[in-house]
This record gives sequence, C-alpha cells and structure tokens, in this order.
Amino acid sequence: MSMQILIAEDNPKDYEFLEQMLGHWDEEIELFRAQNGLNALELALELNDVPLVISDIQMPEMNGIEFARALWQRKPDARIVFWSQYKDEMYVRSLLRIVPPETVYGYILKSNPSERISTAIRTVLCDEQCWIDPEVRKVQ
Amino acid sequence: SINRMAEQLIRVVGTEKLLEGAEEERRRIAMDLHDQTLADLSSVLRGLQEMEKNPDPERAGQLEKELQKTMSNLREVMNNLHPQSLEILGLGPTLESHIEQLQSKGGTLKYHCYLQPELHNLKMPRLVSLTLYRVAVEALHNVVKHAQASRCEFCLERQGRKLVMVVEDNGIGLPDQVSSGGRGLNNIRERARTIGARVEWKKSRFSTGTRFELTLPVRPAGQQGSQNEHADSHR
Amino acid sequence: SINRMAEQLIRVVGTEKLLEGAEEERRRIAMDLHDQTLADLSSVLRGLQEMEKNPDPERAGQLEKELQKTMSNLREVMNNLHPQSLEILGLGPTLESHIEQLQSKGGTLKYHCYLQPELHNLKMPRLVSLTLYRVAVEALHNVVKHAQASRCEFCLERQGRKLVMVVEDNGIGLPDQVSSGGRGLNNIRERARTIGARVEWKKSRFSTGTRFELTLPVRPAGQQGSQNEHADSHR
Ligand SMILES: Nc1ncnc2c1ncn2[C@@H]1O[C@H](COP(=O)(O)OP(=O)(O)OP(=O)(O)O)[C@@H](O)[C@H]1O
Ligand SMILES: Nc1ncnc2c1ncn2[C@@H]1O[C@H](COP(=O)(O)OP(=O)(O)OP(=O)(O)O)[C@@H](O)[C@H]1O
Ligand SMILES: [K+]
Ligand SMILES: [Mg+2]
Ligand SMILES: [Mg+2]
Ligand SMILES: [Mg+2]
Repeated sequence: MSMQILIAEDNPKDYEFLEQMLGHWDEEIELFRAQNGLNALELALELNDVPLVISDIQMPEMNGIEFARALWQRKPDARIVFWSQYKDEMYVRSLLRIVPPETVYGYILKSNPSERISTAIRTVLCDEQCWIDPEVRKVQ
Repeated sequence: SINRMAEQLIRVVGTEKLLEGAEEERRRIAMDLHDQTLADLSSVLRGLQEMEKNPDPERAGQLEKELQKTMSNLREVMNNLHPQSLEILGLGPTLESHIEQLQSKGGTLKYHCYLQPELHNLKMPRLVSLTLYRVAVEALHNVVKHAQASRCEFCLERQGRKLVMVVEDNGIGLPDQVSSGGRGLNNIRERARTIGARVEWKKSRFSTGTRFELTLPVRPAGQQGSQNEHADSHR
Repeated sequence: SINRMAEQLIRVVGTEKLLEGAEEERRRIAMDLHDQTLADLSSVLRGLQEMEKNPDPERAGQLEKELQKTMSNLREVMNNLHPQSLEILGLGPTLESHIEQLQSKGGTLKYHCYLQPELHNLKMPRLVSLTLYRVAVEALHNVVKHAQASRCEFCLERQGRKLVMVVEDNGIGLPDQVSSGGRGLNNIRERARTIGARVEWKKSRFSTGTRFELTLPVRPAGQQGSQNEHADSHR
C-alpha cells in the first residue's frame, strides 16, 4: 500500500520543492496538498488512521500551530513535521505544550539542505522518532 | 466651545485610526518579507546547496536571475517603508517618479504632472516632505481606485506664502455619502493636520471629477527654506 | 473644563509625536534593509556571477553561509516590523522570548518573568495584544537604558476583571524632572490610551527603583476571550 502524506503549505515554490524531494524516495507515495490549515484539517481527517503530515507554520485561514492543535485533538497519533522559516525556540516550546504524550513530531527549518530535510521527514514519519532542528536554540 | 471640543474629539479618534492603519501596514510588510522575500531567498539557498555538490554555470545563471528579482522586490518594500529618495532628491523628483510608475502600470488613465521648477531646490523638514509625499500617494491611489477617470493632474507649486498641492481627476466625483470604512481620507486629513496644512475636496475644473487641494503656509520666497513653525517644532 | 481641554491638547500633541516616532522607525528599518540586507545580497549576486564563469563548489559553500546570515538578519527586521508570533503563539510566549533575548545580551541585569499559565490561551483582538507587546518592549527598554538595575521583574496576570502588566526594577528610580526629549513614556501613555488601558509609574517594592503598571479592563474570567469594548471596536 502506498504511503499517504499530506503537505500543508501555502507557498507554491516551497510545495514544489517538497514534492520533488519526496519524488526521489523509494517508497510509493500518495501526496495530498492543502494551502491553508483549515483545508489541511479537513484532508487530514480523511486520511489513514495515523495521518502523516508536513506542515508550514505561517499559513492563511489557520496557522500550522492551530492546525496541529485541532488535529491532535481528533487524532492524537498524527505525526507532523513542521517546516518553517521561524528559528525561534518559542515555536518548539509552544509545540511541546500541545503535542500529546507518546506522539512524535518534527521541526525543521526551510533553510536546510534538502538531504537534511529529507532525513528529518523520514525520521518522524517512518522511523517514528522526534526530530528537532539543531539550529533552533536548545530547549531548556 | 462645544464645537471645538467635538472637533478635538474627532481628531483624537482619527489619530487612533491612523495608528491602527500604520500597524496594519507594518504587519502587511512583514508578511510580504516572510512570504515573498524569505521564501525566494530559501529557494536561492537550496540552489547554492545543490551547487556545492554539483557546480553548474547554467544553474548559477538561473539563481542570479532569481536573486535579482528578489532584490528588486525588496527595493520596493524598502521604498514603501520609507522613500529614501525624499532625502536624497527631494519631494518633487520623488513624486514625479512615483507618478511615472503609476503611468507605467495604468491602462487608460493618463497623468499630467506639473512641478514648479523653483521647487526642485525646496528644502523642507524631513517630516514635512514625508507627510506631503504620503498625502499625495494616498490621493493618487484614490483616483486609481475609485475615480474611473481618464485624466489625472498633479500639481505642486508655491503661491506666495503658500505651498499648494493639487490632485485633480475627471472621474465620477466623490459620492454624496462617503463611506466610513476607508482609511484614506481620514489619513490624509490627520497627516495634514500634523504639519499644519489645510486640505479640501471640491468639484474638479473638468466637467466631472474631484479636485483635492492641500495648502501649507510657508515662509515667503527669498528666505531659505519653506516651513511653518508648527512643522519646525517637529524636527 | 479647562483642565479637560488641556489634557485633550496634550494628548493630541502626544499622538503626533507617536506618529513622528513611527515614521522615524520606518525610516530606520528601510535604511537597515538598504545598508545591510541589500548590500549583502549584492555580494551574493556578484558571487553567483563569478560562478557562471568559473563554477566552484567551495565558493558556493561560502555564498550559502553569507545568504544564511543575511536571512537571519532579515528575520530580525521582520520581527521588528511586526512580531508574527503574536498571532501564531500569542502574547505570553512572544514576550517571554523577547525577555530571554534581552537576558542573553544583558550583562549583570537579571530578569524574572512571570506569566500566569491561564494566559497562554488568552485570545485578544490583534491590536490589543500588539499594543501590550509594544508597551512592554518600551518599558523593558527603559530599564536597560536608564535604571542601572541588577534585577527586573516582568509580570502579566489577570486579576478578576483586569489584566495587569508590571515591569519593575531595583534601579535608580525615575528622576524628579523627566526630560521631555524622550519618546518612550509618551508612546507608552498614548498607546495604552488607544486600547483603553491605564498606566502608572510608581516607586518599586524593592528598596529603590521603578514600578511600571498597566491595567486593562477585561471581560470576567470564564467568558471566552479578553477584550474591552473599546478595543473590540478596533478589530
Ligand atoms: N478621486 C475619487 N473619485 C471618486 N471617489 C473617491 C475618490 N477618492 C475617494 N473616493 C470615495 O471616497 C471613499 C473613501 O475614500 P478612502 O480613501 O477614505 O477609503 P477607500 O479608498 O475606500 O479605502 P482605503 O483608502 O482605506 O483603502 C471611497 O470609497 C470612494 O467612494
Ligand atoms: N526604569 C527607569 N529607571 C530610571 N529612569 C527611567 C526609567 N524609565 C525612564 N526613565 C527616565 O525617564 C526619561 C524619559 O524616558 P523616555 O523613555 O520617555 O525617553 P528616553 O528613554 O530617554 O528616550 P527614547 O525612549 O525616546 O529612546 C529617561 O530619560 C530616564 O531619565
Ligand atoms: K513559515
Ligand atoms: Mg507559509
Ligand atoms: Mg483610499
Ligand atoms: Mg525610552
């Protein structure tokens, strides 16, 4: 069975980059795209039992954090990799407050080389381990 | 008098709206920087990361073009924040160039721009020329947005002890009831007030349309500079 | 009454100063973009032009680093224009992070930050949280700049129908005659007024120093959200 991955991203260039990158994976992937958080929430609830999501943070309608909060309320197992321009630790810290116990998630900056982004996404979505960008200042 | 009190109150509310508008604009510019500039630069960055593994002159050429586009976009943002040419070239050339840009975008609307030659050397306090600039931009924007005009005249000249700025169109004219949702007219009035200028909207001298007029008291010609006392105290 | 008229007048002047300050800030940010961001990007651009003639993976790596630095700098400018995290994460985390940044720069001055946990989910109209943020930043900045304090406490909490924000230091205290050259205190007062908040400066509870207090009437706890009517009308 193919892997279903949802990408929530409002910026076309950033979306295309992810699409291309995932195209190089060996797995067979079925991609879904949402251009805002609200749309992402609807789509995520229709996916497999454990939704696999890559989400931008700054999006119209509903931002990535609100989207995650709402999705985790309905599907606490959902694995989400946030990819973002925001470097500040407070984003990760705020995520720590809303991520359900036992659930893995990731946070990666958009400025990383594509292999690192690919590794981060694989680590969270396939290997079920958390992945926090080392560029984000250490969480105390 | 009660009238004065009321007027004062309107003004205070007006200024609050102005501030709110200013914050909204900062927010919009920050979002532009995030969604456009940072996103474009990320894409260039990824290109450079590829080149480390696989150097390719053609790809470098593409990236160069991308970066150039991002930079010209950033220049626009910068100009929007604050037109640096105001200090370097002065009010006249800055407005002239703004109108040329409008002309280059604007389909059938034809602009005519008259700047009194003497004004090219006009020196004003920074805040005064900045305010005149923002007022002009706002008035011109309203012509583009609402007037349905085919002709727009801009004029800046000194008439004795007054500096007069006019934006006139041959469009549909102001509606009887101006809606209170917009910020433009309010911003114009408030900004003008901060430098002690008077503003008026009238029927245009064309058969239809609107004439916007700003009048600023200035020192008599001959004396260096042009500034009223109120504006001076704001340096 | 004359007193009221006078107060009104002070307010109007105050807001004008606020506007002037806002323009000054825009000008400064535009200059940063010009002198720093654009200059750095020009250098990357030249690097790319070289690479078209002479592709070199090592040079690509250097350019990548340069671009990364430029982007971090741009993020700061963005944040300065408008802290986007206010809308995404809320007032509490945004202020906490601001104070951490101050702490990381600030030699012997030690910060203590108390945010009532309930406030993490406080929803306020955008203009209200932005105003509280700008007031806090300004008050904290004054502590760094003037207080010569070793300790600074920041506190944000709800007390019944009031939201209370406190910035307290153990420094030298306000001078008897506050000079009129600065904009900080005036900005704080004016901004607070636009959202219907009250501000006060008092002796601190330390043996010396200043306590700044802002109080904003809010809906009683339990009701969703926290906003006064005045602020609401500004959405
Ligand atoms: N040159 C004009 N010709 C015709 N109508 C105008 C002109 N300028 C302004 N108006 C009318 O006056 C109204 C108020 O203008 P104002 O600039 O205050 O608001 P706005 O342009 O609608 O919104 P904003 O300026 O906030 O983007 C406009 O909606 C329009 O109907
Ligand atoms: N926490 C404080 N401790 C001691 N003195 C203070 C404190 N806050 C303000 N002051 C005094 O009040 C004066 C006015 O402050 P204000 O913020 O209005 O202006 P400024 O800080 O001097 O200039 P600006 O804010 O425009 O950069 C300061 O010059 C300083 O003397
Ligand atoms: K983002
Ligand atoms: Mg986005
Ligand atoms: Mg308008
Ligand atoms: Mg100050």
